[in-house]
Amino acid sequence: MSAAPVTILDALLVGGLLAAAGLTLFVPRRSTAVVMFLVFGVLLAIAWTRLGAPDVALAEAAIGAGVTSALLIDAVYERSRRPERATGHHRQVLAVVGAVLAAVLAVGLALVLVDIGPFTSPGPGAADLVADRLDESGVSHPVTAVLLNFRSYDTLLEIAVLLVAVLAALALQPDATLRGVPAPTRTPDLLGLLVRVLAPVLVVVAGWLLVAGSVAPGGAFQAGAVLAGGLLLMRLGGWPGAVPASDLLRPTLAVGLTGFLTLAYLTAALGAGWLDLGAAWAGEAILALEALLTVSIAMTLAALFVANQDPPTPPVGVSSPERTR
Amino acid sequence: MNDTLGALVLLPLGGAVLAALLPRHGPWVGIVTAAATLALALTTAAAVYRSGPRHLELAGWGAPLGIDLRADGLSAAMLALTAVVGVATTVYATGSDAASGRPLFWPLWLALWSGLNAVYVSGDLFNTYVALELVGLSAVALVALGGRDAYPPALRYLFVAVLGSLAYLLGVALVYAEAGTLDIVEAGERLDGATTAVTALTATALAVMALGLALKTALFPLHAWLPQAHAAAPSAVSAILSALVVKASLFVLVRVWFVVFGGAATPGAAQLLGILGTVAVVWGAVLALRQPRLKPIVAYSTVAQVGYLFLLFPLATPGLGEAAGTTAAQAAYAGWTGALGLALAHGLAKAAMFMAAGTLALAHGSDRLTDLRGAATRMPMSTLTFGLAGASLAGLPPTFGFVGKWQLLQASLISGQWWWLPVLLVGGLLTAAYTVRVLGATVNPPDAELAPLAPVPRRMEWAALSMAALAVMLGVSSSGLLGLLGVGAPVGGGP
Amino acid sequence: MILTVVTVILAVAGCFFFAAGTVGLLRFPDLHSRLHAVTKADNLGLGLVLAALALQADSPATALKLGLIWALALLASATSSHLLASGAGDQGGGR
Amino acid sequence: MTREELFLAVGAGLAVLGAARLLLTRDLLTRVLALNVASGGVLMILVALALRGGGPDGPDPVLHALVLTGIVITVSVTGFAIGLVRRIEGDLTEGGRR
Repeated sequence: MSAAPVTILDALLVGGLLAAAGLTLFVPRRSTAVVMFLVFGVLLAIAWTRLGAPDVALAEAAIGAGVTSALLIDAVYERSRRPERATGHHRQVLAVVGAVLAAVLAVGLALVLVDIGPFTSPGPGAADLVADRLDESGVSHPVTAVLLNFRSYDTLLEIAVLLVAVLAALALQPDATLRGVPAPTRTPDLLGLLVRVLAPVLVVVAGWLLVAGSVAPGGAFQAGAVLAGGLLLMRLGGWPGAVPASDLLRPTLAVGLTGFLTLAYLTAALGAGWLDLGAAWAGEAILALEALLTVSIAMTLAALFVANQDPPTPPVGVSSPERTR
Repeated sequence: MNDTLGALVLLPLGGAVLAALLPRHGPWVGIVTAAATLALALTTAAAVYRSGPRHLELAGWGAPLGIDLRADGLSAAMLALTAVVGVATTVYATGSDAASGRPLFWPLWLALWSGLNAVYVSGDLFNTYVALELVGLSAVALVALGGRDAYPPALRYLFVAVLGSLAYLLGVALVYAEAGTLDIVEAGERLDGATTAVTALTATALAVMALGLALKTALFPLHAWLPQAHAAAPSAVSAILSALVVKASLFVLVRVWFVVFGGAATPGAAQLLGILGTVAVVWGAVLALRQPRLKPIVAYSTVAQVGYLFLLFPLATPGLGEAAGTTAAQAAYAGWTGALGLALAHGLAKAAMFMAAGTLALAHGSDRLTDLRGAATRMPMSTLTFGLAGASLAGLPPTFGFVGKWQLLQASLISGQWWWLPVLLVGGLLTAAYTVRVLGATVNPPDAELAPLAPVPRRMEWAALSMAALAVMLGVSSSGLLGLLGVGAPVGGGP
Repeated sequence: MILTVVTVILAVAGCFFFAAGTVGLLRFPDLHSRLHAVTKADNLGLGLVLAALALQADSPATALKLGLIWALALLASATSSHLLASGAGDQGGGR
Repeated sequence: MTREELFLAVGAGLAVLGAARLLLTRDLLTRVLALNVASGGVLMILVALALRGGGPDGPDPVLHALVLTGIVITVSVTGFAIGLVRRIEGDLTEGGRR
């Protein structure tokens, strides 16, 4: 790997990232902060492509910048109140000390990191092994092979984390379903048109990302995030059933983890060992599993968004005018 | 046989999915899953005790390409503790909605159990990160089941848990950069073999990991989040959090410290952890003495008791790499079994205490000490439970807590680190003090009018008492458990 | 050679429209005229930049994808500015 | 300075910046944002390390897979955290407590 020199684009990117992060964290207006965070997410996605990580860039654009920003924007525009900040000498001193300490830590950490030479591991590194045994994994894209075959157990637990997150968000609803969240009432015609055009496009894009994951950047997470966007658009555009409120909700949320666990139980029961995919059928198994995961991930991200919206009762008055201090 | 390691994680996870899909049958799914997981955990512990550490290569690849699961004596003991306390809290939680907090308790608790087991059997640094996140997120969600007043402490807990995990993840990246593997044992061997001196990278990795994990374990001065979160949660959840969840990050810290960074862990850093633990012992106990309500008392007691567990680092670190039979190795072995035995004892006793606190609060409608008058005669079982658990925490003979402290005492004397002796004594006295204060508040003053009690299902009191009884009885026959802790231990040159 | 020149001209023109749209966003007094400036100028700017890129594309498929991106962006910006404008109308004016 | 070194250093800066802001602010939404910035910084370190540790076939795919997992975990946490923030602040505006 030849060391790539820093270009002007890198320098601009880094400057933009730091500026966006600083504005995100320090502007007084919440809406500005959230928009700056959106910019930060987009710049991060560009940074990942500069660092040769197209999978990560796709995921960041769809999940990190897309879904997270949607959650944040929805949180800001209904209520723009900021609890009063305790000001005073004590707090200012704390801020200054904190800033100095943070600067020292950051510089120290950066120095240590920059000092790392090329990896000189004493044994075969995991990355070398991935390249050596990729053809046994059933897919030809190394990141997908790591995620769904070599280290599939990590991904299984990660899907469990997603399920726990959405259950936790549902637990904040009075009856642990989405029934309490009012569906959007008024649908402007133009939005309906957009949804009719865009929803099929998003489904196609998601499907393409899913299938492409076997050979190229993409996969269940990216596809799921795109599909989640489609589901939310449909909900806003006059199809509230796109995100089911109760009966179908939990089965859809859980279908990915259920499929993953079933695969694990089957492999163990048939004597191969937990999650041991035979080279002959690994490719098909991974694709089928990813399809289920895509459905669950999409519904999970969409349900997180809906669950965070306020229940109708108790009514919250007209949101107070934005306060900047 | 080794397949039980996978089942220990994936079985409760299946239970969690089932409980999420069948909200009305949560208690049954919970009980069946708990019984099966207990059987798996005890089988695994017996196998480890009889024939040494277990090892399983997941997906047939083997580390460092795939992920390996491992269980040594410490893992087995933690799995067993989790299962025993897990069954008791499961039974307890079926008793009352107020103690468990609504139906979503079941999927979240089973997912948490799965995550705890995943931490204990994981042989991989990054997999441990994912498992810790599963534990952290489900624990926070369980706290939030406590209702609106629990939301602010839950959110604070979430921030702390995730910040700690991020620091840990940064450390994992640094270790990977140095060793080229994520496998815990292999990384340890490579770091040990590759470096003659401790590099800045290794030191930084150890520092950020220790910081993150100490934050998640609520080591003084990073403890402020814990009492609020543990006190605000429903009682069954508090028991789970205090008895089990704080142990998970401590377990990871022990693994990282002794196995991955065996060569880099300096005595100075170990002493620092011991000193912070000492401050925690005193500070937590003093604050516990000042709380007007029962659950915060028990929660601050956790801060104090966690402090003891950190004595492991100064007492066992000097014995790393010493041959069996040397004084240093003996001291380290005593410190290892003592501190980790104390962790087990604390798990049992603290589960009992929180469950007893829950039944008392449920019956009296409040957990203010001033409202608990008369409990000693009207709810003798719960009061007895609290007293027995307090005795074990204080380290009175013949409890299991006493055995742990005795081992720590031995380790301090053999290794010449006499300065830990007063900590052990003062901490015990302070623990006894706040236990007696609670018991004193339950005595019935003559001719006082007492409000009627709300009914409490008997099985809740039995579940609590069984944990307290276990914490006492294990002290009488502790050699097997201490021997289990020594199986495959990194210090002492083997059992 | 000619291709390169055309590409550069298109790209520079695209950037000009983006810049004009941004200035409009910052300088115009109310929501409606701001929206007008941004959507008009940016849709055109994006179209020009994408056209420049399409000229440099390796294959017709890539050029087609770029065209698709433009179509989607037009649709999205038309809808979102419509929503913004009607939302602002409900509340009686800009922000 | 190479590109990896630049991004390693910036990743460290973002991680510390986010962590420090998380600890020092009281505004709950800012804390959520800070958590995401810190997470972005740590993940940037991982991606830059992947470039540095890569072989002839490109950057290290193992680290990329880890980063993908990290992104998904971060969005899970963020989703739940925003839910909690909104409930807490809803209580504050509604009941006027505190």
